[in-house]
Amino acid sequence: MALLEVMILSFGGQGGVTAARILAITALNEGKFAQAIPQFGAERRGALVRSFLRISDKPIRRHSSVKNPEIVAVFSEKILKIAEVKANTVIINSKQPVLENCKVFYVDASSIALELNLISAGWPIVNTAMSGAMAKVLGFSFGSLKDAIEQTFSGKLADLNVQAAKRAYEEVKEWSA
Amino acid sequence: MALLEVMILSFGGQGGVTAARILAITALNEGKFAQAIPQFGAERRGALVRSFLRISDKPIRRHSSVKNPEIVAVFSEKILKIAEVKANTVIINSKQPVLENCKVFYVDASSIALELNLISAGWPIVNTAMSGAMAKVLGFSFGSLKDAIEQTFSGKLADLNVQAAKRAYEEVKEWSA
Amino acid sequence: MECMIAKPSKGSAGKTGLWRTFKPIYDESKCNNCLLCWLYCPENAIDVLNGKISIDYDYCKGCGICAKICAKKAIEMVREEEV
Amino acid sequence: MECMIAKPSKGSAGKTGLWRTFKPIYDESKCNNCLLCWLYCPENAIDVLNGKISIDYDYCKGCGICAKICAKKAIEMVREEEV
Amino acid sequence: MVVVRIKDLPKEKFLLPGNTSCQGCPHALGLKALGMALGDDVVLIVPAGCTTIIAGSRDKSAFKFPCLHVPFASAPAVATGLGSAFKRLGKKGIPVVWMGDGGSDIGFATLSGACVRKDDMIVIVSDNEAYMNTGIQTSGTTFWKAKTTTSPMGKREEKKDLALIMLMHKADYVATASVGYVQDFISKLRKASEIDGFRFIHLHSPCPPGWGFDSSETVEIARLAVKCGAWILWEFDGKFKISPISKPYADKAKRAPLTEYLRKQRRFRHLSDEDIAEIERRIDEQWKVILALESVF
Amino acid sequence: MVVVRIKDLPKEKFLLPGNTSCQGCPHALGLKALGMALGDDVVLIVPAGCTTIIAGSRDKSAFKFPCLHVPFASAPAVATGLGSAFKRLGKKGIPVVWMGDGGSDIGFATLSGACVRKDDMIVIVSDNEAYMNTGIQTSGTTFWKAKTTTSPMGKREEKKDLALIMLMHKADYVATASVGYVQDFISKLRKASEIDGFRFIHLHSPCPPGWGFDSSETVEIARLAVKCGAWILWEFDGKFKISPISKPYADKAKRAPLTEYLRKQRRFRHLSDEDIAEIERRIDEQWKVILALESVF
Amino acid sequence: MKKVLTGNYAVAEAVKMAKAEFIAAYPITPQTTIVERLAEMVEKGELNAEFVRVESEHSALAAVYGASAGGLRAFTATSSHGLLYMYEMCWWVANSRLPVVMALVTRTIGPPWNIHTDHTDLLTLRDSGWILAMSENAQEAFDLTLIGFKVAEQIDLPFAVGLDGFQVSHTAEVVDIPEQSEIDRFLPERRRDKPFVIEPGNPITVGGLTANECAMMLRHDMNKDMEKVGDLVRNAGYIRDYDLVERYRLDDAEYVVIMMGAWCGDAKEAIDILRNDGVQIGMLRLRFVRPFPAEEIAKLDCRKILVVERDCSIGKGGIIATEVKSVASSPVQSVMAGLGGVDVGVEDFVSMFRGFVKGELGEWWL
Amino acid sequence: MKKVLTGNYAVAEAVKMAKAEFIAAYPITPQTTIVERLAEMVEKGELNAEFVRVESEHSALAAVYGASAGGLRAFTATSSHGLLYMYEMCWWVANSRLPVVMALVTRTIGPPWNIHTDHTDLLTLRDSGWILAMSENAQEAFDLTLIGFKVAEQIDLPFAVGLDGFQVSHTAEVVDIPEQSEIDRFLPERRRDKPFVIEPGNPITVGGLTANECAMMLRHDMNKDMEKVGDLVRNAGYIRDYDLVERYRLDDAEYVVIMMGAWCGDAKEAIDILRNDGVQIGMLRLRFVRPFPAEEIAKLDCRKILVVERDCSIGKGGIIATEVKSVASSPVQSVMAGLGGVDVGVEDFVSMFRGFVKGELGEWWL
Ligand SMILES: Cc1ncc(C[n+]2csc(CCOP(=O)(O)OP(=O)(O)O)c2C)c(N)n1
Ligand SMILES: Cc1ncc(C[n+]2csc(CCOP(=O)(O)OP(=O)(O)O)c2C)c(N)n1
Ligand code: SF4
Ligand code: SF4
Ligand code: SF4
Ligand code: SF4
Repeated sequence: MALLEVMILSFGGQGGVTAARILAITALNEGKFAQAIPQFGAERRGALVRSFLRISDKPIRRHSSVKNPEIVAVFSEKILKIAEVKANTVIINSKQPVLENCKVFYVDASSIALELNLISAGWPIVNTAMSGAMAKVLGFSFGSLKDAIEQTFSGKLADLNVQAAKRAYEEVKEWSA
Repeated sequence: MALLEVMILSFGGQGGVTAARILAITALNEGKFAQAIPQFGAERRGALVRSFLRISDKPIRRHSSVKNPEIVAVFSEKILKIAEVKANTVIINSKQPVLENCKVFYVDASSIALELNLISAGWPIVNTAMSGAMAKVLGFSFGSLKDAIEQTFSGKLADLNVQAAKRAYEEVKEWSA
Repeated sequence: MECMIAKPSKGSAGKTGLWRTFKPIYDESKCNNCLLCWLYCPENAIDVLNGKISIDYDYCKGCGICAKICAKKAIEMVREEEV
Repeated sequence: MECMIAKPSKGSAGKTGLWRTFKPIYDESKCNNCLLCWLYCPENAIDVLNGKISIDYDYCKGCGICAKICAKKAIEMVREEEV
Repeated sequence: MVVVRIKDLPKEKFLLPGNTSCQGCPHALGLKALGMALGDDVVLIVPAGCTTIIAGSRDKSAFKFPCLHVPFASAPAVATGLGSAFKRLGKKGIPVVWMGDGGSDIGFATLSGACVRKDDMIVIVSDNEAYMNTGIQTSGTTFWKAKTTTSPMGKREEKKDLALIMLMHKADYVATASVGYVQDFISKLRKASEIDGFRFIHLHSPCPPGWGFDSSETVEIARLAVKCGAWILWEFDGKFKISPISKPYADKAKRAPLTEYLRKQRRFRHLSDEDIAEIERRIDEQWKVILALESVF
Repeated sequence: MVVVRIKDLPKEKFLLPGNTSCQGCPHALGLKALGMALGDDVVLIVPAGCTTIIAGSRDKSAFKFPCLHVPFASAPAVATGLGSAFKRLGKKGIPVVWMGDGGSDIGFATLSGACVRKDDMIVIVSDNEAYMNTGIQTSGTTFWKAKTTTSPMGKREEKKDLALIMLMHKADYVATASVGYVQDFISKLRKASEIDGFRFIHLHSPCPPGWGFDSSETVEIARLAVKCGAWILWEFDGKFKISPISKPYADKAKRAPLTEYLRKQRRFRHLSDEDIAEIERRIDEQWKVILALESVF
Repeated sequence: MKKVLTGNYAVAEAVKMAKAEFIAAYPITPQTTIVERLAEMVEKGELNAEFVRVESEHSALAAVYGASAGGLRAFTATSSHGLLYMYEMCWWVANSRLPVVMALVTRTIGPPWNIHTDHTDLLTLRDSGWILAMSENAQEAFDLTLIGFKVAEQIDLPFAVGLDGFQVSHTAEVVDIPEQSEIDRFLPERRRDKPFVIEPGNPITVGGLTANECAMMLRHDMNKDMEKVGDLVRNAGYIRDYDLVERYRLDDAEYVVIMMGAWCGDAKEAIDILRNDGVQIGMLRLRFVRPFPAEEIAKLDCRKILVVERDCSIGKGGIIATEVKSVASSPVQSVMAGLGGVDVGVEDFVSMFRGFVKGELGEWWL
Repeated sequence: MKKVLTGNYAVAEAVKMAKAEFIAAYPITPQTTIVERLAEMVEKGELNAEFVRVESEHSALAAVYGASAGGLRAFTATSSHGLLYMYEMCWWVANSRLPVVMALVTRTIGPPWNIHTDHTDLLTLRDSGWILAMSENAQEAFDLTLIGFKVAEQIDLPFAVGLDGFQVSHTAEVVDIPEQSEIDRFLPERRRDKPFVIEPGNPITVGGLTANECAMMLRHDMNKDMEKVGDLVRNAGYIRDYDLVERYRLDDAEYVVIMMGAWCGDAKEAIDILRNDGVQIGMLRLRFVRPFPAEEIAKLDCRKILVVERDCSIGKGGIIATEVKSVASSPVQSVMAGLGGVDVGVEDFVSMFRGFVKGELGEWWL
């Protein structure tokens, strides 16, 4: 795999940064090199956050921000109202494919999170579900992802998050324009 | 006058620095250039203090310390016990010429100060008397010195110090080896 | 230098109404006009017009303080449709 | 580095006895051995030997505290001969 | 103590909506109250902290106050200079330092110096009991046993009592206040503005993300702190007085159960019963001191 | 309060004669007492000040203590680190910070921080009420109306009450002391050394050149300050107690006339009768506070 | 073992493996997560050290100074305004020749408040006597921290490890972590008696007044000892080999770029692109600014040198360029870019380097 | 009128004649007498200003920052550790572009504690955006302080006037003091609204978060404006003419010495002595380090240049030499001397310069 650049769009509190981190570990588990980059700046709960993920077969040298991601993951449909999403492939937390002019993968991560009671301060925590969907799209094995999640969470929380990821890994659907 | 370099040796509290300052003003009053340099460092009352005076017809450019003074003024005979005094000319606060191998001027500045009640914390303040003797040796007019003292002290203190300087200006004696 | 100077602007962080998960809904009929919600809204997103309050949804972040402080329960927090 | 390190030394400022204008003179006969002078000498220039005090004139700066604190007036400050 | 009525408060906004403060932010509440209390007289001096972010960015300010950003440790000294300029140039206005508790850690010498000089300013320490802007680290005023990212097992030292310390500095005006009692805070700000010299207000500011409670509960938590006696409202304006709101809680029987306050916060979730008993003991002691001070000062 | 008898005091010298202190130097008196009280246990940490000079120069030290020179504002923090090293490496000894009042101005945040953390050290502020090493400039603790080179008309602000402020910091041990009462100081140092944590002593240190009195009068002036009630000796070791020496002066009638203290000093020569009356009023007030504290703490 | 770690966590990991005994630090973005992680390690017993929650950076380094003077292996970390606030202590520690290690997460100096990378803060230390390293990525941040302890304790000079704010500090990357046993072999316990030790019953006084000549000789000796650092780094005996510089496609380079920090990775990709076009360009990456790799630069024999840097000495220009010019034998061009954290990526470097080769490049990359 | 004044009193006199409105400073040897004199002037009503007895240098410059942001003409003074302690504020003031004037009495940085001159402290400001002047004597200290206010207020950059500790600060010399009316013509009242003014009722926020590009542009603009300072100094319209450099016996010089500060007087005497022996030697004295007089140095056309300086950037060498080398077209030799206040006098310079001419001079003058 040559260098692949991914952008995650999420609201503060949704766990976009953690998702990038989990996927980087997943990539490492798959024998790849990876970078997870949080939004550089002062986040406030609720505001739009951009995080990045780079994956490659070779060590990744660049440290600048990702400008033209090949894949964009969108953690909430609402984000489409405030941010322009331009990429070949979009992975979105949604019941329907709500985009055009690109390859779209969609999964109802919010429902998965709510059903598993992954909620904080009123928000469904969709990051592991979205990680599941993204891992699938990126072609990673579920085992690698599971391990990454277990490195990130512990105890019961790990279980729940693995479940969420598993469901999304399986439920994510592709829709092409 | 080419550059003339003078060193003043005094104990902290005797006013060696002030004497240098007064003589620098006197020199200015005489149309000359001058520099008064205090000991560079942390003085403590009672310790030996070295101050310097430079006088010249031309602006004085150097700012290094005086290493080979032509004239040394010694504010207390006791200083001879702890410091080596080497110069062509020595001006000393003493009843007798107590040195050899150089031109010596001596004046009993302590008695002058005590008689005029110029005392602080048990010490006779000999600086103006010594300034008088030094001004005489340096060939300055008493008027120039008087003005310098009056710029330095005010009121009754100025009067007393002028008197001390005047007496020393007149009483200083030369003794040559 | 100018770029180091900022001037008073509503929405210095953008339309912060987007941050909401829950939305305060005001029921005028229950309101006794105490204005506690107005006083305690940290966002300053509540206005008082002719003694009645009105919530500026462009900026209200949905913190829920207004609903909680209201003794008359005239404000209710309702989940925003989509998250 | 060594030159940044100093070791305990009497007379770190030299023979500070030279600083004196007045000299404390001890009259053993008046002394009641209270050792207040020893306790209050800021220079630590008073030693106690067999219950008697002795002043180290190499370092005594002649501050006069010992004379003042002595209730028996067993120490007197006397002008040094030459100033 | 002048009573402040809600209806009489000005409607003009000095903290503008749509700023970067988190949901339920106590600083936002406090800054809003500051605008209501003193309005156009305020010139804000803000050292690093959450308020730096709240103030806005690029060309957009969240304040209708003039506001000068300053280094973390410097705010009261900057106010000294700025106040001097106002006086010399005949401008009416009060330098108001708005700092977090972190600002009063690193800047405590600065604060103390300005107070000792009795320089003309109002200093408000909006105390959310940790360094929030950098992500919830322990500060001098962090509550005993509270968890932070630098005290993951709970803080071992006691909360620094800023207001009493400033009282012993002989500040011209000292008060404690709480974002749970905005009218009391406004009344104290107004009182402070009528006094000359160095005026200090220690404002209790519960922070939802920092303390771990829901954003809707900022006011409730703040009030519980007062009701359980852990935060005592008082004022010194030449005379030391426990504020009417806190007065009843001098009587221990009237206090809300301490657990009600503590159990609502994630940072205290690990407390043992002994810990809680110890906190209660300390609260009782604090009341003794405050009551004694009321009798002397 | 353990009584210290002169005859029992050790004869070993930790401050060596022939150092650079001025005649009649209060720091010298205090440092000597420190050696008598704690001897080999002491590791000195000295920020900039007269003591920097007194400590000696080149290869000659005036101390038989180990001594680390440190930047002006840093001393208590250095002690924190040093104390940690002693503990880890199993060395018995106490980091003792010896600072001037200037050190407690610029370093007040450092001092406050170490105290709030209850770090293990003894801090002694030897207070000669001005920055002497740089030539008598006003400090936070300079006495009201005293003349200094930066306050040539007399200081306008009140003396900062360090000890009470540290008391409100909840230091583990706080005391005031005076170079006029060396035995009391030694006794307090020994008490402090038996307590763990942060211990603070505010030592009153009249300075002959700085205050303008004859070098023979250091002890007398120090005692007059206590006798006229202007300097109150007290101790807090869990319990607040006025020290026996000061106790009688709670009764105003027993106090020495204030003028006796003031008139001996050049820095006060310009005081008017009203000034003196005002000082007296403030002393009375201070006593009220101290007596009240005795009843609470 | 390979792990995904941010630069900051990599540093914390290195400090743990170095068995640091004393840590005092004050939070500041983007350094904070180092401190948080270390606090956690200490509280959880993963690291047997004291962690002090100081009230300022001045006190952070003061406490570290005290601990180091008492014989402990001590560490701190800071950034930008934090560094400026402890600046006096930085000089004090260096002149005291204590082997302290500090992580410096680079960040722009305000106002305006700005938390993004810029190398001005690190460079304010360049006269002080600190060894100054600048890492390109999390792996180097990890390695240089460990090498830092070793070299600092060998030569008795403090060691600062720079890492770009966010770009390295907060970017999680794959880092190869050695076994603890390897580290233990590499890094023995600190010698407690060097350069001096303050302890009860050992009555030495350190740092007091001395002869002027001594103050001068101290600086002279520090400068001389700094010259030995290159060899110490090269012969450190670490798991991986390190040098003061990295040479990237330099052998036949007619055009040489000199840079330091995280963006060098982007620049290397740009160099690869130009190489594909046949441009003989390479990079001399400064892994250390102090000691300054003067010889390595002087030896460069090429058509021209381009210094790209994230700083500006107001009234003089690029700081590194000035230093490079003072020793280079080939012509040097200076470009200041990326100040205030402005993002400069591969595409930027491609056009910057093309402009350089063509001689069409200005002094500022705005 | 001619007066005998120490350098410090000359500075205080200049501040008085400049009608400074706000002064905050903290004592430190050898700066203290400036502060004492100003305090006296203010208390005696000779100067209508506020004098604040701050509790630290950080607060001194913070208070001055506040006063200047409020529109006042403000002044402070410090030295060595005082400068390091206010270092954060120095950067803040510069980036804020406030026309503050500071006297910096140079002093060696400890440990060991040392109160004597050395130029390392002043040079720590060289990146920050302060205009940096260094006077040779009390007269220049006086003149440059006045010029400082004028230039700072014209270009909105802070201005530091350096003077050597003791050698200038405490040496009483003959100083020519102009009439107040002359000064008033030269220096108008400060414009209150430049670069901004913080005042009640004017709701601007200054110094907050901005775009990264803005932080970069700020530094770019400062650098650009710094380039204008040379002209402003030359055209200041002061009683005496000033330039960034002084040229001493330079016209036909084959050997050029570059130095700054008080010892240049001694060096000039040494030059006269060598000239008497027929050696064509002269001096380019740096009266300013920032802006760096690059053009003046680049223009030097001589056999070789000798830079003599009282500082050392550990791990790189002479700071001024590095900068001179970066722009000079003639070969440059560097000598570090007089650090820690070591006295270097006429005789030393004579033999140093002879060694230089003969090519027998080492890098350190110990
Ligand atoms: C000298 C310096 N050190 C550290 C920082 C980093 N810093 C910025 S804000 C902050 C914490 C602020 O905490 P607090 O004052 O309690 O305010 P809050 O964020 O909680 O409102 C810190 C440590 C800084 N800006 N400057
Ligand atoms: C950062 C810094 N600022 C200023 C100084 C200069 N300085 C040295 S000692 C001193 C005053 C000391 O006063 P104090 O602490 O009261 O001690 P004293 O000399 O009276 O014993 C000052 C201002 C310094 N060394 N460092
Ligand atoms: S929910 Fe919060 S922000 Fe919205 S109006 Fe209510 S109090 Fe204000
Ligand atoms: S005069 Fe002073 S120094 Fe001398 S012995 Fe007496 S107390 Fe000690
Ligand atoms: S962290 Fe707390 S104090 Fe800071 S902005 Fe958020 S709610 Fe306010
Ligand atoms: S000035 Fe005072 S405190 Fe300082 S050494 Fe002299 S007597 Fe002691």
